[in-house]
Amino acid sequence: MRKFSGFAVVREAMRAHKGWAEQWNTPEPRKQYDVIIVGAGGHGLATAYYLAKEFGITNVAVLEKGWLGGGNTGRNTTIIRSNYLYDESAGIYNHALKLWEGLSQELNYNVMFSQRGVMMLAHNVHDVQVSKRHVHANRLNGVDNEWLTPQQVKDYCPPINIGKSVRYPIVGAALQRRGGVARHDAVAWGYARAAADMGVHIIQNCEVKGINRGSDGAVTGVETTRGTINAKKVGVVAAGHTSVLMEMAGVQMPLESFPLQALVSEPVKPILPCVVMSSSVHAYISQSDKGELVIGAGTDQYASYSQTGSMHILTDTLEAICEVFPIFSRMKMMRSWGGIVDVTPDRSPILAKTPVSGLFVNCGWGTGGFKATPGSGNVFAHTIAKDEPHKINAGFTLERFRNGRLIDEAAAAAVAH
Amino acid sequence: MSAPNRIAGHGRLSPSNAISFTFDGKRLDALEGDTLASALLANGIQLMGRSFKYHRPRGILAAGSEEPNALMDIARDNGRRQPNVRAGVQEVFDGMMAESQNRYPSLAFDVGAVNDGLGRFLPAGFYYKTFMWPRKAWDKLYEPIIRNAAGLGKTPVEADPDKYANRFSHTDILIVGAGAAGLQAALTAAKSGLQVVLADENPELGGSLLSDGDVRIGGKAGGDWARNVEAELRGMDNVTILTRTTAFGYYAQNMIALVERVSDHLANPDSGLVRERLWQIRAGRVIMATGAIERHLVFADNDRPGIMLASAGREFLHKYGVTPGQNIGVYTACDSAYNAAFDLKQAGVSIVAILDCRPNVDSELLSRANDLGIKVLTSHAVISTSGRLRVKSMQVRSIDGGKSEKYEIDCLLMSGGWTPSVHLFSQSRGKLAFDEDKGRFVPDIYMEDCASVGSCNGTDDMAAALAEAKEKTNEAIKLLGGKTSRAKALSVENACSMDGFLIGSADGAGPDDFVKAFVDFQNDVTAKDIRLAVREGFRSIEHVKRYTTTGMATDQGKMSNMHGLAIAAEMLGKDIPEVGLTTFRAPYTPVTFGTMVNHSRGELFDVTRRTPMHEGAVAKGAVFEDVGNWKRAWYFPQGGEDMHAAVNRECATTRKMAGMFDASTLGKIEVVGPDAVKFMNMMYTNPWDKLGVGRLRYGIMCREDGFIYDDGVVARMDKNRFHVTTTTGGAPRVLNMMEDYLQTEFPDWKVWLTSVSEQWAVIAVNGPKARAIIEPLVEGIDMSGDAFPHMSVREGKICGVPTRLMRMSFTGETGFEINVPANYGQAVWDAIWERGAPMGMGVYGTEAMHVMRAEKGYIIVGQDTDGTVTPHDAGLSWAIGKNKKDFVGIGGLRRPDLVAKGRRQLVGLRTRDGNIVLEEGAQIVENADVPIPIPMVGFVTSSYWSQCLGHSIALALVENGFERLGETVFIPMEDRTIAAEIVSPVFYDAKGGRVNG
Amino acid sequence: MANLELPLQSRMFANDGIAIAPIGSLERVSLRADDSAFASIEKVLGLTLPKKPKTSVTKDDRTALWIGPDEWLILGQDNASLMQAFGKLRSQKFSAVDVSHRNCAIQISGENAVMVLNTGCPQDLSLKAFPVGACSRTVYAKAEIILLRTGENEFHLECWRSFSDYVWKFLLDSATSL
Amino acid sequence: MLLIHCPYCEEDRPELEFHGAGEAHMERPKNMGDISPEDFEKFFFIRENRKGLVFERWRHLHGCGRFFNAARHSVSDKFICTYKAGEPKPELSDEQIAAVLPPAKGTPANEPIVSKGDAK
Repeated sequence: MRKFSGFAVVREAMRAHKGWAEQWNTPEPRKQYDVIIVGAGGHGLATAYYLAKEFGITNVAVLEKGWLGGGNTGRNTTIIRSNYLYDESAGIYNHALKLWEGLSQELNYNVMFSQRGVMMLAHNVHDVQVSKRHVHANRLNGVDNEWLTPQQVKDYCPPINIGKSVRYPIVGAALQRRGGVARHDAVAWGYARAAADMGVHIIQNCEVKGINRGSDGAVTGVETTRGTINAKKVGVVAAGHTSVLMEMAGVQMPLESFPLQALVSEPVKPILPCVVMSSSVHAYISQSDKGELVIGAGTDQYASYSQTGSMHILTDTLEAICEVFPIFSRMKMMRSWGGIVDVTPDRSPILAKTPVSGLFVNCGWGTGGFKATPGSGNVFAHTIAKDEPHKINAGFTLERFRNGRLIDEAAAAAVAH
Repeated sequence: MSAPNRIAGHGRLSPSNAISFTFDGKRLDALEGDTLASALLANGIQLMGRSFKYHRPRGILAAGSEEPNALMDIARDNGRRQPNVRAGVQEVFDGMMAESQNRYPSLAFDVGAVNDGLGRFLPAGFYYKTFMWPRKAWDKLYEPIIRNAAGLGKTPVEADPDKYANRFSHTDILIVGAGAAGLQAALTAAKSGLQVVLADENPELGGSLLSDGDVRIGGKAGGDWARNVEAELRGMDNVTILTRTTAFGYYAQNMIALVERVSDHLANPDSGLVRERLWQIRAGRVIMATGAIERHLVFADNDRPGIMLASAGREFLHKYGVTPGQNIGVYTACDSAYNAAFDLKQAGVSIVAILDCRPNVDSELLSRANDLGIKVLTSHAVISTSGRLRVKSMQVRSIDGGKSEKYEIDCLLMSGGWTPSVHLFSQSRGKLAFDEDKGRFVPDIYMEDCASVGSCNGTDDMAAALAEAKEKTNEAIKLLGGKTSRAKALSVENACSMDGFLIGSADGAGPDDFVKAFVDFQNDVTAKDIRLAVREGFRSIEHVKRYTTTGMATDQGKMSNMHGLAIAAEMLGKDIPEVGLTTFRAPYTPVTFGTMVNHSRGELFDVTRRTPMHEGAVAKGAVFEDVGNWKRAWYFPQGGEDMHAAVNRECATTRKMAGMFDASTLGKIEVVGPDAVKFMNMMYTNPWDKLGVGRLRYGIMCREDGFIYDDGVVARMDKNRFHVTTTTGGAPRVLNMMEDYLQTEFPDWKVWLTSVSEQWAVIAVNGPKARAIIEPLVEGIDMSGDAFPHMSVREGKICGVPTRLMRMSFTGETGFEINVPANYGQAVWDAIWERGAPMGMGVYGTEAMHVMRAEKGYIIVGQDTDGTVTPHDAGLSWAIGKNKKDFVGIGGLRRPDLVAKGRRQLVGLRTRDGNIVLEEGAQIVENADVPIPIPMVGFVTSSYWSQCLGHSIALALVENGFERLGETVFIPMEDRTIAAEIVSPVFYDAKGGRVNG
Repeated sequence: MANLELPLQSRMFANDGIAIAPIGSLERVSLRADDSAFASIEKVLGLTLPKKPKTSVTKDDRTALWIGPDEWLILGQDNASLMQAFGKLRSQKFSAVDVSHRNCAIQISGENAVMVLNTGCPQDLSLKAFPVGACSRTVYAKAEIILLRTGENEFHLECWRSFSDYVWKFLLDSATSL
Repeated sequence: MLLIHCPYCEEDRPELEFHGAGEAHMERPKNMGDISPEDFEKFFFIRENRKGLVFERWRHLHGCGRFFNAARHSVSDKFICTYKAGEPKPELSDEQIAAVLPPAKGTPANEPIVSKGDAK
């Protein structure tokens, strides 16, 4: 792989950039791989990358129904943080955050990880109790998260309205300084390029139509729109479509898929220096490198695979944004879109072995999977390679819905991911 | 006239209506009805903006909302400042302030333009390959530079002072677009008797008819016809006409979102006038007559100010009497550009030449050009242009090669043909088909109840468009049961031909390795950027878009999509439909947040619920807290007290004498019917059969998973009637869950639920003197302790009004909760106060209530429980009916992890130093002297200073807490570690005798 | 006897084509009933319960609004006569709960009434879809309301008392932004 | 904003009046008192989450207050029908299903498709 660098760009400039190679291969699928990953989103590509890099398993195919990074990876609002409450969650998200911090260099691809800080607003006594519970738990888990007074909130994020006249005045915030945003597409492309460089096959426009199992019940491979492809290990990393794929192997999932909408404003000069989230008034917002305000809305109330939703979901979100930032009222929504998020009953992911031997699943990230991408791929690769979970994802089992050992971030926190 | 490019006798504006505005601080003249674009052009100004990445000087490209270049900041005053306004859309009003954007220090001299010189080092996606070393420099150096260079306008610095509005509306037929086809559709629909809405984004109806000097409809000049139709439509009751109104979103089941710009064009809008109105129209049938957008041509340096679409040139002339230049070249692949040249020539403007890249051109056009003395060169291309802040010349060469020739120009009109505006159709989830012959996508499969007519449907010929509009409208009328029209379609003469197109790079542009031939103007995406993306393996058009950012600018690809697609397809050696089209998403053009939010801001952002006694609390100086939508009196400071002092006093007064408290926000549900007991047994963990009429019981409700969902005191008013209370926040979800079970699991049970949360105002009077205070006010109830013991309810009167009087306590003192019909709440409250105050009674707020209940170890659901706590965990096993065979939660509670050891259980905590009040949310560890991560065994759920006990108290959820009474645990804070002992959660009056006083 | 204090007391608004005013004290009963109880209920009430969705029946000073298939809101004069009437019933197959003070009512009238309501209510309020006498529980922005059309240009709006301030202000904001 | 036909109000009403309530026909086990963790999981957590034809519950919360069921296609989001709570899953005709299918793959190419076979 040709190394990306400023020098390379300058050198290429002299010959009209004709010398750049394809960033990833576009091979015909082989008949047999050691591991098949279904889904070329960030998590799937990261899994393939770490399988190759950390476990030397390079005979890997990543199968993608559409174009790589085209699902939730390319549709999310790119918030990265790790200040989760439970040890299990803090463990995996902080593992991810540490990987984010060196990811551009590791992949030799600038994923523009911008540690602008993620501020989660509190608007009432209950919010304060919940936030502080997080702050304290995070501190003891080695995760940075600090409590800010309203004035400190204002100092950190000048455009915010901390006035008392609003309906729900801001009474403080939890700030994770190491949190931030990244360029979502670049994450998928960077992992794809680095994985392909180690021999991983990335096969786009290849839809999985069936999961094959042998007489012993174990996985033998998959049926695709491009024929049968065999492998003893198959990892399903298909976000919103997980239920559909797992059904092919006869595994029913505790998942529901909902539309999740987001929008961006027209680009403006830098105004918002950090990420701001509020679970009480239901809004999260950041400003991209291009200058657009990137705003996440909530899920629609019905299950859907349509990648669109109702307009009032956006309206509700913008109401909250203008409540917190009255100066944004004249900003203009430029584009809105939807993704399909798979939600578990306890709002925590499943990263685990399944009842089917050789079949692994990584799903249920709900509205907040992007931030976990490197960590998720990393421990999922471990789970597939070793046929047992890494200690970081040991709690994110399927069995927890049977024995009741949930990791209920939603119930415990009432904080949006 | 001072404006050098205004041509007398042309356009629709009246020269007597002169107004003035400023542009970058300079005062300029305009005519009423001018757009900012036409006014600037009239003044000879071509330079209007800077591009996003290279900061290239840019002028107007299009005359309408698709404009990617001329985006301005428009202001009335500091708060009313709108960035990124398209110059061709903004109507000039007297006194308007326009400012150019994305330049420093000035539009003519912009230091950012250094990027242009470095352009070859900044190809598509260069930032993915660079800025990675040293690692720290990204945050501190590279990213700030990138961010400052990017972005267009600036956010206003003040809160928006303008008003916005919303209207939900229903109509039979909604017609989007009032060009020739839309007007024909509206005429047809209007006569059907059905309700019709006609919306157009422009101030005037007529669409392209207003920019066409030749076309005649029904024997009248196109513009006159449009005016007549408008007059006719406005006279009809069943027709609503919305001008300056853009349909921006097509949502499921024919819900169309539109924004009406009500007052941005007015110099002095009435203070009552809203700025914009959101329309959410549900239509029986939608007719889309959204027209087509002209494309530019992709050639080297095609972006200099003065280079614009041919249709824009024609529009400026016919609408505003403005010529975009004095010495105009025309470069086209489409017939319609000829008409622009002809009209300008006839208006006295010099047309240098028409360069047509096609070898064969309609002979009529050629002969007309010849008649007008316009030179036409077929099979020719513009291969470059010059001029820094305005185009000065163009190099022209035959497509077959040979020497190039230079022409001096001050304006170049271009046309690459027309792209049907299928945005709304595509948003409706309709499928497009590619029309190979004309290089465009047109509607194919419809998913909603709608139709496309006219040029948005690929029907370019105006006569055919009118016929189609009539036919499709008649179909709609028929489906909706209206009266179809049999009138003949109108005749059309002299319509301009839209034949001919070019998508992708223009021929003869030569190798473009080191030139910039722009595909997406605003984002500075050139043809070679798209080629680079394909070369680097980006094969899906979505990838190409995201890597190069083509189509991601504020026009969302209206100009650039087809060119980008064609160039990518060519590179890939694929047909265009195989490469695909990026998805069209709402909004069609950007919409202000204010419009989306409309009324719901300030105090209308959310409901503010106040209790019947709210004003009374205000009068007593209450500080309020937000609990859900409710405002609850938090504490009542007196004479400069802080919260701590006030709460201490409120607690002390209540415990020593008495206190009154507004408990009205509690949820209340009346459960009535012969199966009421059965139902209660199912919904609550407790058994209810033996609860006597007139008795109260504390009930716990779980979800099926066995975790506490809500709690509250339940009164049995009658054999078949329960008065159930819920938590304040839980009221709606409890009722919803009850209804769910009742309607779907037990539909045969004869029991009905009615919310009475707001029927009853609730005044709690607690304290040793509580009974003495209220007794004289009560009628018809024996208030003696024997007749009316703790945890019972009586009906009677208080202060002459009916009451459900409950003897219960959330403080541990003798207590009464007086329920009275809400509209009497304040009066009864006042009466009790009048009697109680002289006896030493005080009033207390939610904070004192919290303290006193914590002293008694009473939980608050949502604070001491969090959705992972079972009744067992909360020490409430006694509230689970041991002999019950079924209740909601019984199965969930049996799950292995819920009965395993190690669960967190609710206990009390006493800090070793009683003066330290723990922080709620603080984490508990067994040993703080270990390195991070420190294993946590629980956390503090509630913590207060207890004035009556003289030390702090806390409740906490701690692993195996019930077995650890007496053990010491630690609470590590940032600056110190606090030791505390695990104790019983009941701190005060452990025997519980005081409630019986 | 303690004084009655109605929410929205002494508020009033009128403008071109729109008047908004609180409606005074009423007796209100939320009625839920089994089919088997209809006859006896109708007898004591002296009116026939509307059985068709979105309709109401008014007789003398009592109005019954269809809310759901087994739910009605009965409005009457503020004299407790409704609850007294229900008190006479032997049937147990119903629930009549006094909600007189739970709700409060606002009258919206004038030629712009529909427009003012349609700022926050997403239902089709044209006379065709929502004729005089029609009623429905629905929403007005973030509040739940019950709407009863009492005339071509006149509506009776009911909401819970703590929502009334919000509804009132939203109505005014709408009435001043037509 | 969807338009939902309430089978009790007998007319189409705006989504803002409704509350989505998850998959339909998940009957509460009769043996809750001694249910196995497996059966509990199946009842409480496992969902079909079908891409295609779905049966789901709605409550006309701000209308008649009734829970009811709907048959909808989860890709096109189009309703086939709604029916009262307690009524069995309706038999759907091929025509009914065909009417709500999203169009087969066309352009834009990146939208999901489901054939009729998948839907059933």
